[in-house]
Amino acid sequence: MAELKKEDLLKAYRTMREIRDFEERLHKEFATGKIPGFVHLYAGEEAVATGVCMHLNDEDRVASTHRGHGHCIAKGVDILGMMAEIYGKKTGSCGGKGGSMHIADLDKGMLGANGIVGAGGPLACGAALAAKFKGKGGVAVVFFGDGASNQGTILESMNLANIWNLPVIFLAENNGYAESTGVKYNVPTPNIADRAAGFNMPGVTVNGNDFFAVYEAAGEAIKRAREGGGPTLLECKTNRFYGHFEGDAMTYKAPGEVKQQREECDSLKIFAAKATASGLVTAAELEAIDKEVAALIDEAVEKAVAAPNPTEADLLTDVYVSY
Amino acid sequence: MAELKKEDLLKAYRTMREIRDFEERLHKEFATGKIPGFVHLYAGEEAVATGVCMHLNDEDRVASTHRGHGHCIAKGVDILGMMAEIYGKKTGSCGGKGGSMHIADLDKGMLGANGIVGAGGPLACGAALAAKFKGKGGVAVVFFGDGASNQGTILESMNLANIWNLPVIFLAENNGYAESTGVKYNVPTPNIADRAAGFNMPGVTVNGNDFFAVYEAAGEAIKRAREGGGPTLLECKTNRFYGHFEGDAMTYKAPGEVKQQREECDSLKIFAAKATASGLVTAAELEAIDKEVAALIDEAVEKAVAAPNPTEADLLTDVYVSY
Amino acid sequence: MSRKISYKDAINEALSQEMERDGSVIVLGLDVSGGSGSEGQKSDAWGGVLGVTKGLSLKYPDRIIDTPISESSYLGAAVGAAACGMRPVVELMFIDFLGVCFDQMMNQAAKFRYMFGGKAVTPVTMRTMYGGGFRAAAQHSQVLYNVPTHIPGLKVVVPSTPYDAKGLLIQSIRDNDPVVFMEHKALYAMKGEVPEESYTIPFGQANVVREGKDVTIVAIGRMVHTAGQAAASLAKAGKECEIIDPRTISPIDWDTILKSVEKTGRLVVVDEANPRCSMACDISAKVAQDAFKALKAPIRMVTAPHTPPPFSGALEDLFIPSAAKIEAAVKAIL
Amino acid sequence: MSRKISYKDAINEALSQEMERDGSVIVLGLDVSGGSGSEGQKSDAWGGVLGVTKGLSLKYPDRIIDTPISESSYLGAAVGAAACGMRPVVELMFIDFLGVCFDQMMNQAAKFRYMFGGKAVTPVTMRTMYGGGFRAAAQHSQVLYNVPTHIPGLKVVVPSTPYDAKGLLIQSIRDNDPVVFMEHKALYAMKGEVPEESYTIPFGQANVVREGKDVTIVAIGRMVHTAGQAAASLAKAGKECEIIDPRTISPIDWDTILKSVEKTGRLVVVDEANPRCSMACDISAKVAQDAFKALKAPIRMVTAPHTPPPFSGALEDLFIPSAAKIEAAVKAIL
Ligand SMILES: Cc1ncc(C[n+]2csc(CCOP(=O)(O)OP(=O)(O)O)c2C)c(N)n1
Ligand SMILES: Cc1ncc(C[n+]2csc(CCOP(=O)(O)OP(=O)(O)O)c2C)c(N)n1
Ligand SMILES: [Mg+2]
Ligand SMILES: [Mg+2]
Repeated sequence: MAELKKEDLLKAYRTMREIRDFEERLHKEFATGKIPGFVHLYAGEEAVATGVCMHLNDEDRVASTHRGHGHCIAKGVDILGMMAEIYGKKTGSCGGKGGSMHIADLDKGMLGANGIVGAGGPLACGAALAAKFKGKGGVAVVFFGDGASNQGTILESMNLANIWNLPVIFLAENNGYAESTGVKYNVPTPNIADRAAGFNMPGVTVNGNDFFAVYEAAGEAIKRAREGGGPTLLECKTNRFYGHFEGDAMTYKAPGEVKQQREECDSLKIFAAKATASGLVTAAELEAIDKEVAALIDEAVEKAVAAPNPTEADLLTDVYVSY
Repeated sequence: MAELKKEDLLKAYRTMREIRDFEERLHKEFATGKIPGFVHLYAGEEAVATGVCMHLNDEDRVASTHRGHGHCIAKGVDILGMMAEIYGKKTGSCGGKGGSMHIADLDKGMLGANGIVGAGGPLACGAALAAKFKGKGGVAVVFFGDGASNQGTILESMNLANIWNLPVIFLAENNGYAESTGVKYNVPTPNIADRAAGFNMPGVTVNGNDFFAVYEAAGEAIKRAREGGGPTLLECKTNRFYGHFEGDAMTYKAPGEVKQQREECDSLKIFAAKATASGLVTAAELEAIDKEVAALIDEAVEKAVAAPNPTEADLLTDVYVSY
Repeated sequence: MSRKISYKDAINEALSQEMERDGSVIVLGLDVSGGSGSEGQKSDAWGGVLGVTKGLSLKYPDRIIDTPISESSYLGAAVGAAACGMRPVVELMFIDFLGVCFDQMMNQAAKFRYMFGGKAVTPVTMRTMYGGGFRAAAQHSQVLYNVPTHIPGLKVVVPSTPYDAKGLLIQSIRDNDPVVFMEHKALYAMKGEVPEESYTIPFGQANVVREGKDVTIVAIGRMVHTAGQAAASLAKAGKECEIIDPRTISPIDWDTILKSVEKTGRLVVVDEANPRCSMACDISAKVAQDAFKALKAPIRMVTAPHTPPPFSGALEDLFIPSAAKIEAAVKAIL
Repeated sequence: MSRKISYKDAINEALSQEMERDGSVIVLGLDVSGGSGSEGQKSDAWGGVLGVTKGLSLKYPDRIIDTPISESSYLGAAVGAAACGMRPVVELMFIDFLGVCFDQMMNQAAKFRYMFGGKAVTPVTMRTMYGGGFRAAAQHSQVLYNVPTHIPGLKVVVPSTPYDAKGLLIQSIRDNDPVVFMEHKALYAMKGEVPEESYTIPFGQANVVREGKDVTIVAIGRMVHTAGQAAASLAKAGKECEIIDPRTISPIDWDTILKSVEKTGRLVVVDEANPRCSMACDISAKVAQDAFKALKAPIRMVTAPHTPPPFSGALEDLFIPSAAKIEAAVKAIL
């Protein structure tokens, strides 16, 4: 925790709290039927996006997944715009055209949530290639799940990143499940990181529920990448607290599995305990953040609900720059 | 060499000689302009196809590559039909519709040469799955090159084969080049077999110019597969004596590179030396085979040249079983 | 035959009956059983993402096979297994994912028979979901059935009712050619009469859903119902539409379409897809070539616009062809 | 402008001039330099499989980038780099390989701008070879330009001459949208007048290759020349064909096509592709919808049959649309 200052800790906590509350609130709102489409919640995995993105600036790029809200928030995408987008409103980050699975903000270096499992691998390689040409030490991170680790695009991209010595971090978010299928079925080695050696890159596995573990490992990988040391495969073992998507009854999880994870592996609880124990921040300071974030999320939902829909004039725009 | 009997040795030699002569002859005939299309010669790599296919019967399936003549011959596809096919004749293995890149003979378990690099991986998994359902110990082999080892389909298939415990052998034919690109550029680890561990399967590298080394390693892998022990990645390091395809000037090879390989790594010479040294076969016996094969190839070319073209009536048939 | 079941259950029943009848039928796909390798319910936890194969893994535990997210490999494995004597039914969850596995469909399954001079038989059925209405945005709402239709060697089936879904799926499984079987996700809940016993519907036989003399409407998949609404409304104004549901678009029943246009002299094609190089174009072009003399008015195509599917419901409702747009197209040429 | 160079050299020159002008232009693809990691000539050993990029890696050693055989990754990397400020020209060796990388084209490059509400700019040019005549069989001879044309967000360019190849490629590289640039492998050797200086040809402007009053022939890519032969022969019989080369098929210059049909009253569309859901259908359908009143005869499509491309030259010559077939189609509607 050495290098983290008080403000860093408060920032990290705020980000994680924003993600958690954003997702918990969506879970509730989804149940009311007002949120359209497929919604995949990131609750439980906050430490991963936060621990990684704390090292990134707006010039660094992130390629995300269908479960992208956490990455977006951690990368600094405006929460009001995100909420409005998920509600399909004209004021949304993508004008209501993208929705939960396609939130992007290129100015923030967020290359987009992605509805195609594994698609981020090649895109991150491209972002890293662009960074290399720019020559300012920029990096790219591709988040992908345990399930996605079997998609050819991800595997190919690890090789490509290595042979081109690209500044990419392959960030495997191993939450134990791909939809209803357990990682034990899909991945035959103990760790996804075990694949790294075959592509001649470092492979590291950490506890993805512990912000500090993620922060440290990601920091090393990102530093190496910035310095021209090439790609890393970093696996973060974590849990998701909700179904694959909203509406999933999770019968494939053991009775009590989520309850136990919430008790023992809650990234926010783990963070709060360690951070306050360090003496750098107080419980009261964290609570103050909780309140601010709660208000922010309330505001986001209120504004999203009140915002106008896109209209017929919007249907045909934004397909091409010119046609 | 323990388990190989005299007739096995003669058979292996005949197969290798057939492949070599078939290819050398095609090289000559291509220069006359009478052979259409893209032709990729297998000369130099004979020990690989032969060492593997000696263990297979007609129920075992092979998925091949664009460089498929050797696999076809080793798997027992009729040489007259192959030659006629390469000439685009009606009497060809595929009635002239497939050509060099698509020779197949399903009755012989040859699932086809393939113009798409890496496509054989999934197909072999399917053949192995079918064999598993059949329950008679059948196996499938996918041949693929060093270049193909980077195609997502191959990488995915290794994982699939492992988690389904399929009787598949991933046979990497590492001839040092993917078209003009050296394997050192494309594959960042010393061996392609180094990728096996990431998919939890044995990975073995052997001298692919030595029939006996291939035969032994393939035998083990195939035995394990037949017995339900799952897939293996077997890499055979070898050389191709001609260009990527006919017409390639091979400027990417060092001066003398092929010459040296022909002198030091010729699979037929190595075989002949070892086989005669074993005392099981004599040089005269091998020479007799040489003559028979030469006559066979002459016959194949003569018949192919004389054979009729397919006609307009053939154009529209064989698209569907029924439509 | 008064039993009514849903489109989804009709598909499930077809699979179940074929698996019962023929041990070489296997089902492969993401979570088609569900729960493999999980800590909780290890079998039948999902039955596919929308539950279409629910229950099958309990009946045929070894033949309902969960796959990793490796579409090229598992779809290609189905193709390879088909060429080696099995009759796989492989699920590509959404047709939008075609991009990660198209080669095994277009260059392998489709071409084996021709490339190999007629020697291969590849009886693989590729089930997949298509279409809009779920607010599933640009990568989960596409139609794309024109893409496999373009490829010689593939057959393409687009059922619009529970009855057709069952009969056409059984035919697909028994068929000896590779079949792409397109299920509209917004039709799964639709109920209709479906016989309990097994039956097949031959490919290449269109269904004349409604007879009429004024205009021919050819509509595909879910659009058959949207066209029906338009026709009902037009009927009130005394206009009689003939609605043709091709049911299979490769092969397609040109005879029925051409004969209808010869009768009505007018054609509207309704296709949920994007317009360019679409089935709407395909059908229009065929009629403009082979029934030109019968045409009394321009052909009209009603399709989605040339944009990706938008997320917002406000936009998606404008994106998907509506009954009002079909009605307007009909009126424009009457 | 009397210098004559080949179609292939015109492409090479366009790349070279754009790389000279703009440091953000990079070229990626299999062996586009050639020789990387080899024992012999380590740079410029190939210049692409048919030598189109030959010489460029000597001039721009860091910007001509050899790739592993991982089309999804490297094509997707080009897309990602384009979204991050580069102007990549990525080569998919043959369009037939679309099946291993289609997702990055159709769901990523094509859709970024729309999905992200207009914020993305993805100036990637995807060069690829298509078409028959090389006896390259079913997996190396397809046309398939209808597939990207169907996808909103992509532009599709099909040059038929060296002059167009150069001007359209420079335009593609400078264009801010993703472009699929289709090169006919059998045109590489064709020579024609090409200015040395840099120039662009705007998208969506058809070329009236030959004027005539009796029939409009719309032909694409290499078929423009085949149609020209047919027209020359018909001219001897006193029939005047107007030949239109759309040059870009998305966007496509409907105005020029529709106006021509309004003049001639007759349309033949020549498309080297398979027939179903093809560009032939697309153009026919548009005309049957928007210029119906002008039509004096059925529209005719001349395409390949609904079979994969055969290997044998004896069959391939029958497979590819010929001047004789075009002539017959014209005569049938005159
Ligand atoms: C190419 C592709 N295949 C399948 C899907 C359907 N799908 C969406 S998410 C998902 C599971 C992903 O699992 P994992 O990578 O572990 O990510 P997680 O959902 O656990 O975050 C699947 C199969 C898809 N969107 N894209
Ligand atoms: C998907 C795909 N990409 C590219 C090609 C073009 N191509 C044909 S062979 C080849 C090189 C293959 O190299 P390798 O796998 O090492 O096999 P080798 O030719 O050495 O036997 C390439 C790039 C192809 N046929 N298919
Ligand atoms: Mg997961
Ligand atoms: Mg090789």
